Amino acid sequence: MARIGVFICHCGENISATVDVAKVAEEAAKMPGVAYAMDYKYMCSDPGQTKIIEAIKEHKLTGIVVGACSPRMHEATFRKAAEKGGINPFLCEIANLREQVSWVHPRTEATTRKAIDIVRTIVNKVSKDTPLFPIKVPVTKTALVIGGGIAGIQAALDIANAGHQVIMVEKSPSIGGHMSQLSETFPTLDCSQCILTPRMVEVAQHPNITLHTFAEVESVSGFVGNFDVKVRLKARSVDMSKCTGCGTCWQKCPSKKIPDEFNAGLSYRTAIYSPFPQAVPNKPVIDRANCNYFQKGKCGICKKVCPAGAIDYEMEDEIIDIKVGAIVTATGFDIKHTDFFPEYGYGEFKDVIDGLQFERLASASGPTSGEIRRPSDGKIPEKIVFLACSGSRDKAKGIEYCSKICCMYTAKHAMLYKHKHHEGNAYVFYMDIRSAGKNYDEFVRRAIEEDDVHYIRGRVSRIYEKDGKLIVKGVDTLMNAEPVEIEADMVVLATAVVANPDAESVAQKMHISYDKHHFFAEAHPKLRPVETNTAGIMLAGACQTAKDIPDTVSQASAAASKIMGLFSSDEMTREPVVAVVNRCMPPLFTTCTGCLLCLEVCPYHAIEREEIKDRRTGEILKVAAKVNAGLCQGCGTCVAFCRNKSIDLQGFSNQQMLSEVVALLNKPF
Amino acid sequence: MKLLQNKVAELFENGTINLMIGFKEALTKQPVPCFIEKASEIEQLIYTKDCKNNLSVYLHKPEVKQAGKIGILANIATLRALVQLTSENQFWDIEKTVLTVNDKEEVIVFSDMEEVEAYVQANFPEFSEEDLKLLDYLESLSREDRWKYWTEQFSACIKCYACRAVCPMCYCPQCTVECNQPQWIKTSAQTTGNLEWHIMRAMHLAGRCINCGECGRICPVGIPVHLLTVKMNQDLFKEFGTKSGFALKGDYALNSFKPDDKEGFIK
Amino acid sequence: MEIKTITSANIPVFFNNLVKSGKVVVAPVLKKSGKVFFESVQSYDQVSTDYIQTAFSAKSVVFPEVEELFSYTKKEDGDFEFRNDMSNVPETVIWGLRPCDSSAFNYLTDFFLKENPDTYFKLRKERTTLISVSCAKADAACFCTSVGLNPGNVTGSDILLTAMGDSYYVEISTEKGKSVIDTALFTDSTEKSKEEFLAKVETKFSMDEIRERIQTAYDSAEWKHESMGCLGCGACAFSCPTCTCFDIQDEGSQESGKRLRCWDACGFGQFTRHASGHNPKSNQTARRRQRLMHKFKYSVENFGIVSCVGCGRCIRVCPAHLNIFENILNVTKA
Amino acid sequence: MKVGFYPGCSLEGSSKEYSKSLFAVSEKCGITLEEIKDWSCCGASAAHSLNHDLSIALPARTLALAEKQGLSEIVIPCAACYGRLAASQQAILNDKAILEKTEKYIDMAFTGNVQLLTVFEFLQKYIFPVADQYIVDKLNQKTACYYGCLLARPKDLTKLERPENPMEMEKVMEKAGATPIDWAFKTECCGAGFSMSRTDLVAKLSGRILEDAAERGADSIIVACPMCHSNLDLRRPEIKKQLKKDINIPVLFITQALGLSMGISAKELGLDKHFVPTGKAVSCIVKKEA
Amino acid sequence: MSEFEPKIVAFVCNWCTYAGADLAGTSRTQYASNVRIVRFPCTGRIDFMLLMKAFENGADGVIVSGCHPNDCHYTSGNFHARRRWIVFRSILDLIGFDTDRITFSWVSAAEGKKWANLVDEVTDKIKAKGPFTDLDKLDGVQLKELYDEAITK
Repeated sequence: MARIGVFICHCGENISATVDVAKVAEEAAKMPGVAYAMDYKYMCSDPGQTKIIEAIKEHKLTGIVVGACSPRMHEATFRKAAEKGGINPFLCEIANLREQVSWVHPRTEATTRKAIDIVRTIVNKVSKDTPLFPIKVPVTKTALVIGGGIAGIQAALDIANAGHQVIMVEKSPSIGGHMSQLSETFPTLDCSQCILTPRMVEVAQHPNITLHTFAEVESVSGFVGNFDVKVRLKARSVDMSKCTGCGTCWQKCPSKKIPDEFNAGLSYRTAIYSPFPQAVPNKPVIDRANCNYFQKGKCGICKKVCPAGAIDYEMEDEIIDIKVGAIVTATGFDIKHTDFFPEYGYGEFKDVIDGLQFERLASASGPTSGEIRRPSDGKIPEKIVFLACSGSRDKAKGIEYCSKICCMYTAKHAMLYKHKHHEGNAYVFYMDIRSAGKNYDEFVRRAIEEDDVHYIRGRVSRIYEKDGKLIVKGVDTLMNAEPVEIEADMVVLATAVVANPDAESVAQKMHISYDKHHFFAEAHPKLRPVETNTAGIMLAGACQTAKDIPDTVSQASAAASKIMGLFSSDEMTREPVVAVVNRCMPPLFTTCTGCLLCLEVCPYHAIEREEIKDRRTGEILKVAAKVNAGLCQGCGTCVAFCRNKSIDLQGFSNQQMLSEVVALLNKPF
Repeated sequence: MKLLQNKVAELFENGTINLMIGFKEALTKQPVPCFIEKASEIEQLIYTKDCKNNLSVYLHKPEVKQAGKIGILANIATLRALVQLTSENQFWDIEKTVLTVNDKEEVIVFSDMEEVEAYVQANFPEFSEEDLKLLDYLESLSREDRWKYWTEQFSACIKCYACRAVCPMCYCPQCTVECNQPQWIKTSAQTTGNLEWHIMRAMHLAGRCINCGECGRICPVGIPVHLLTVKMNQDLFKEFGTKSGFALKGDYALNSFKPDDKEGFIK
Repeated sequence: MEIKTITSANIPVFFNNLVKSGKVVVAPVLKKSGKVFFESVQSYDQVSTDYIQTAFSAKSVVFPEVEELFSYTKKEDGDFEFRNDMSNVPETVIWGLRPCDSSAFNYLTDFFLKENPDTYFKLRKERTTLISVSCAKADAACFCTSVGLNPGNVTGSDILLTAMGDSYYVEISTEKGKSVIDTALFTDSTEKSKEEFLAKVETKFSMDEIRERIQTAYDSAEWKHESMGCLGCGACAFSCPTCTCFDIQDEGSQESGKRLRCWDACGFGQFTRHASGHNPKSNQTARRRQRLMHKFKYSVENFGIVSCVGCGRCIRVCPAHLNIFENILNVTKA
Repeated sequence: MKVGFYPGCSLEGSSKEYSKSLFAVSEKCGITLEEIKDWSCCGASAAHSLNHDLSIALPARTLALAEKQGLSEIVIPCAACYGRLAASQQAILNDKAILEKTEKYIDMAFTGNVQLLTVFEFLQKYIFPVADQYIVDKLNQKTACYYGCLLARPKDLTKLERPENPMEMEKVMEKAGATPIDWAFKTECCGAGFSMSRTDLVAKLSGRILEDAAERGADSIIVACPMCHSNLDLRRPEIKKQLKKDINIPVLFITQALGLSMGISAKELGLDKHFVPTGKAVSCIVKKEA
Repeated sequence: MSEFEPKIVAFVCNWCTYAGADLAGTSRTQYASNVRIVRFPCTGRIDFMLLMKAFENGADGVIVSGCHPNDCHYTSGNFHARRRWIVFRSILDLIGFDTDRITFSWVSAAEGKKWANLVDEVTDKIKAKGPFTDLDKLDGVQLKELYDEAITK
């Protein structure tokens, strides 16, 4: 029979003002299973807690009920006190007599009766409590970073510098992400290659980082501390160990007419290529879809000319299995391209380009090595019109959010154009300038005042071509909405930032949720922005939402610090309030019928299918559900769902909840 | 009948089955389940319109499973039960051959569950007229009368659990009724206990019952318990568009949700 | 044994007099669902006469589905007060029993009262008078002749009425029967043969053959095949006039509650489940075998009589339509 | 083949030649057009700016009449009428309450699911398949196809594939042996309703359209909406004054151009009813080689 | 006879409604004392049988309240609960149970006032309805005789 101690707190007089605490303690003493009951002015104070600890020893108590403030306040405090007293902390429960009784009801007999009822409920719950022990989950101290952009690089370096192993997986042949495509970066206009390339090299040379480029995550299973990840190393057709990166192959490669993704389609590349000069690893890869050898079985020149004999057509995709403790998702973003805008010519006008293409024009390693030239005829444009908010903040286009970075890089583009071509005219059609970062607004003011970029507040309704010129029809809402027509040589659309096309499949592989724009969902927008609802999976960079480089880097370091916290101890302890599927002796093994309908109920995919096998013959005797304590967050939806009650939630078990309800209703209110 | 018997005989010969669950005519001239293990007993096999028993319930029994390869003669409700049970990961350990006789008296032997699913979807049965009439009658009653009607019905229940035994969807090794830590449902055959038992049974069958009507038919005391689950299936289709026993990857109404499920009672 | 006759016209009068005498009269009533049930009745016109057998036996009068053994309430001083008033058990007359049912009452009496008498049953049985009516019709499920009974035997009944044309041949076999007879309606009569008025029940098997072969039937391989159809419900046990298994349950809370005796059935999966979880009768075959062996072997050894009276209820009510006498035949085959 | 026909006020009045040419072409290709009996005004832009219920009830009455007449499909050549009928139909089918309310207004029960065809859909479905046998001449001229506003907008009603740069009329013209030009003012505004109140505005807007077409060498402008035709054709003197340029490019309805290619006489197609003489366009026609 | 004081049990989720009730406490909002709260981690954890047990043990009214849709701390607990209550309510309605005695609501951690009003509202409603006696007279009484007339009227 349980020996429960009931401790009623006066809480100064917050409780005793309207509840007859002495009567509550007296009534509690009479309840079945209660061995000792007392009331005291400040239970949560030090003397109060020592009273509990002494009472446990003196009366050999097996359960504690503290009638005081809300469990959300001092449950932890009293559980620690109970633990000091020598009993399992989960045998100590709180009866909420302050927020839900004394503070909200007048001093009447009914209020005291309610207090007694609440205490009786919790006494009954404690009598059905079982000791619970924190769940210890081993942690593999290796982190997986998906995506090699600045977010992935920053996170990987932070974790690696903290002494943990990191595995980085990058889809394209080289790390660097979109940042490597930029010319200069706002607001300091320092060249992005100069600040990024050292970091990329540091990643490549860091002893703790294993870099897999031209590789994709195939599947993710397991749980925090114990993820099993399958990574597909796509066949590069180049043996990395032998290749010296000399470049003979991509100079001699005959098929030269493949649009270069790195230069956003403004130039062409060969079938065997390395994305950009500062690529890390600077080793080429064969684009099998466009390589004559693979498509038509002819050619093979690169193999002949390669001095190091590194070309190997027979290379196959390879799937490797890695065990990691935590994952940083830094899969970056994409932008809408000009064909998304029917009113600006369906992408058919050559001189209407998007922001990334302008970056490549302005970049020294770009197709025009830094000179701003028109893609159509290569002339230097006299007049360029920049359109901010192309697609962003536009419900009709289905993109109602602001892409955050376009105001700044549009100002930068205009500034770069003016620096390279002083007598050129730059116009910017904008709705509102959003330059909220450090030195951001000063940067835009400089573009307007020093480089006299003409900012026109209005939207452009249509662009059409007329004898070589682009007629931009807009309006100037600050000049009583006069229609404005500019004959421009080139138009740059600051198109909307959107999620990567394969973001949804990446999210589904990792069972993390994503919003309707396929940006990954953070656990809590304000309080847990770098974590996801799946324990152990962090977010960094624009895959969570549009973001500039400073925010990305700080979020990447934040994600890294979360993981360092996780890796700080060998084992991870978890609240033991988790669901458990019952197991019993053969031949039944469990009352679970193996219908596995509960697998879909669990928001954390914590319930798995288990095959109970005969140890000798290995034959499957029964299929049943099994809860993975690492993933289960203890919501209990599966417990109320299970038809024959085979699954129960520790801390809120069926027996406890039913005994609470029955105890509550025995006496008149 | 001959066609059916030849087909079963053939299945026995080529060893696809070594136990056939079908119907035979009992002394009292009713079709009753029969279990044929030897070719000699095949000529007992019959199949008529009033072979209503849902034979898929026998596939849960260990004695039947031990037979190894099992043939089962299934009416449309039994086929639906097989589809629903497969969607609930049951019968993974049974090698079964499903036979049915369609309304054109042709004997069909299904090679796999996908074929059964297609056949079920093609001939998906509606609710029986008589059930709908009784349900409309109940709905026309006032709340108090309905309560009086059902409490009287349940007062007659003697907790023989034939409705549970005969239902293919009730295959839990230990039913919640037999759980006494905590004692959810009172075991004594008194009205409140019976009421809770039948409410629990209806909730557990919501979205799973395949409407074979056996429970209502065999209740020794004649309580129309099948009406509870017929109403459930109607509501679930109206509310969430889900049909039980319709697809192998069936979407079971109670373990999925749509963020915009509509209801009018939550303030 | 006294023999009397009563005209058919006087039967309703006799019945209504019984009701007027303050006794609770339980008689078969035809329900709209087509089944006939024993129910307390106020006048003879409610009583149904042309039925073969009631769906459920009348044992619930003497051995109810749910019987309150005693109730307890916690007093102020923490002690418990127990109450058990059997005063409200009424004097009851069961009218319209079939001869097989009435002989079943003999078995019930032996079972409950032979070794340590069950006070509750004893009181209810003393306050019950059994008036049976011989069977004029039978159906394929009846097999009373195979277990040593016949559609007209008197065993167990206080009064047996047999319809003979326009009058009833009355055989009074107990004092209780005599006390209920009001002499005005009955006239003395001589012994007559009832043969031609009784139903013809074909003998399905003879108990003598069964009696020895059943000794070795326990391990017969036929059990598995015979009980393949059994789904483990309680319908046969609950409708059977001679099934006597029960389970004790307490309902209530720490403050007050009652102890109940409820019917149980050996067909249920959890019937023989031990507290440890071990279940000696782990499969349905073993449970079905237990039911048949109890009726045809163990009760013969313990009480000397076969505890199956051949009423056929278990055959009619079984969802899988298992046939008890077919099973016994197949299991005890040579 | 019988197809319902809803003329609307313009095709009875100012653009009579549009309906004449439509009938001529349909007859040629063996399609009979059955006018909806007792049809009423579609409400045009006046109704939906004054009273929402009225703007749905007016066209709904036409839908109800068509249904009663047993027509399953109706061709609605005028873009404004098509817009109003389609919008009313969409509102009715989406919301049962609106259907019931409208049924009360027009006191006629109807379901409202009649198939509405724009002139392009009609040509695509009925004329194109048989056009080759009937096209005997080549228009042999450069045509600038002008869509204006209501043929292309709102996007979800007109169901055009590329609402900003439609190609429906170009396909027809190619079939009729003309060479459509790529120009920038396909869907720019011609001034529409300002024709009476602010004719100067129409002159400016329509002027720019004509100027761009002329500069790109168009021999004729093809339209499919009465409003476009009246502003580009009727207002030509004001346009010439405004542009100070003598632009005499004729403005043909698509059904007229198609009719010409089928050898139907200019008179039958109502080409004599234009303000800008259409002789030039007719003279370019040459026999189609075998 | 003293005015009928209804016994109402509230099944609430810990993250939203329980916190809302605490907020009502911290802002000293006074409300009726007829409601006793039973705390659950999530509305998804509330078993329909607990509602039946509450009424069987003498509750006159039940409140079930948790997080608003999309607010659930466990992302989807309340969605599953909502579907369960739609199904459970329609069974109770078919059987003729007075479903008005069960009040479902969403109360977030910030809606202390809403919790107080909900309690007062439900208390008045149940007080107007009177004690829940539907289950009282059912046990022990042999209602068998009446059951058949109703079956096939």
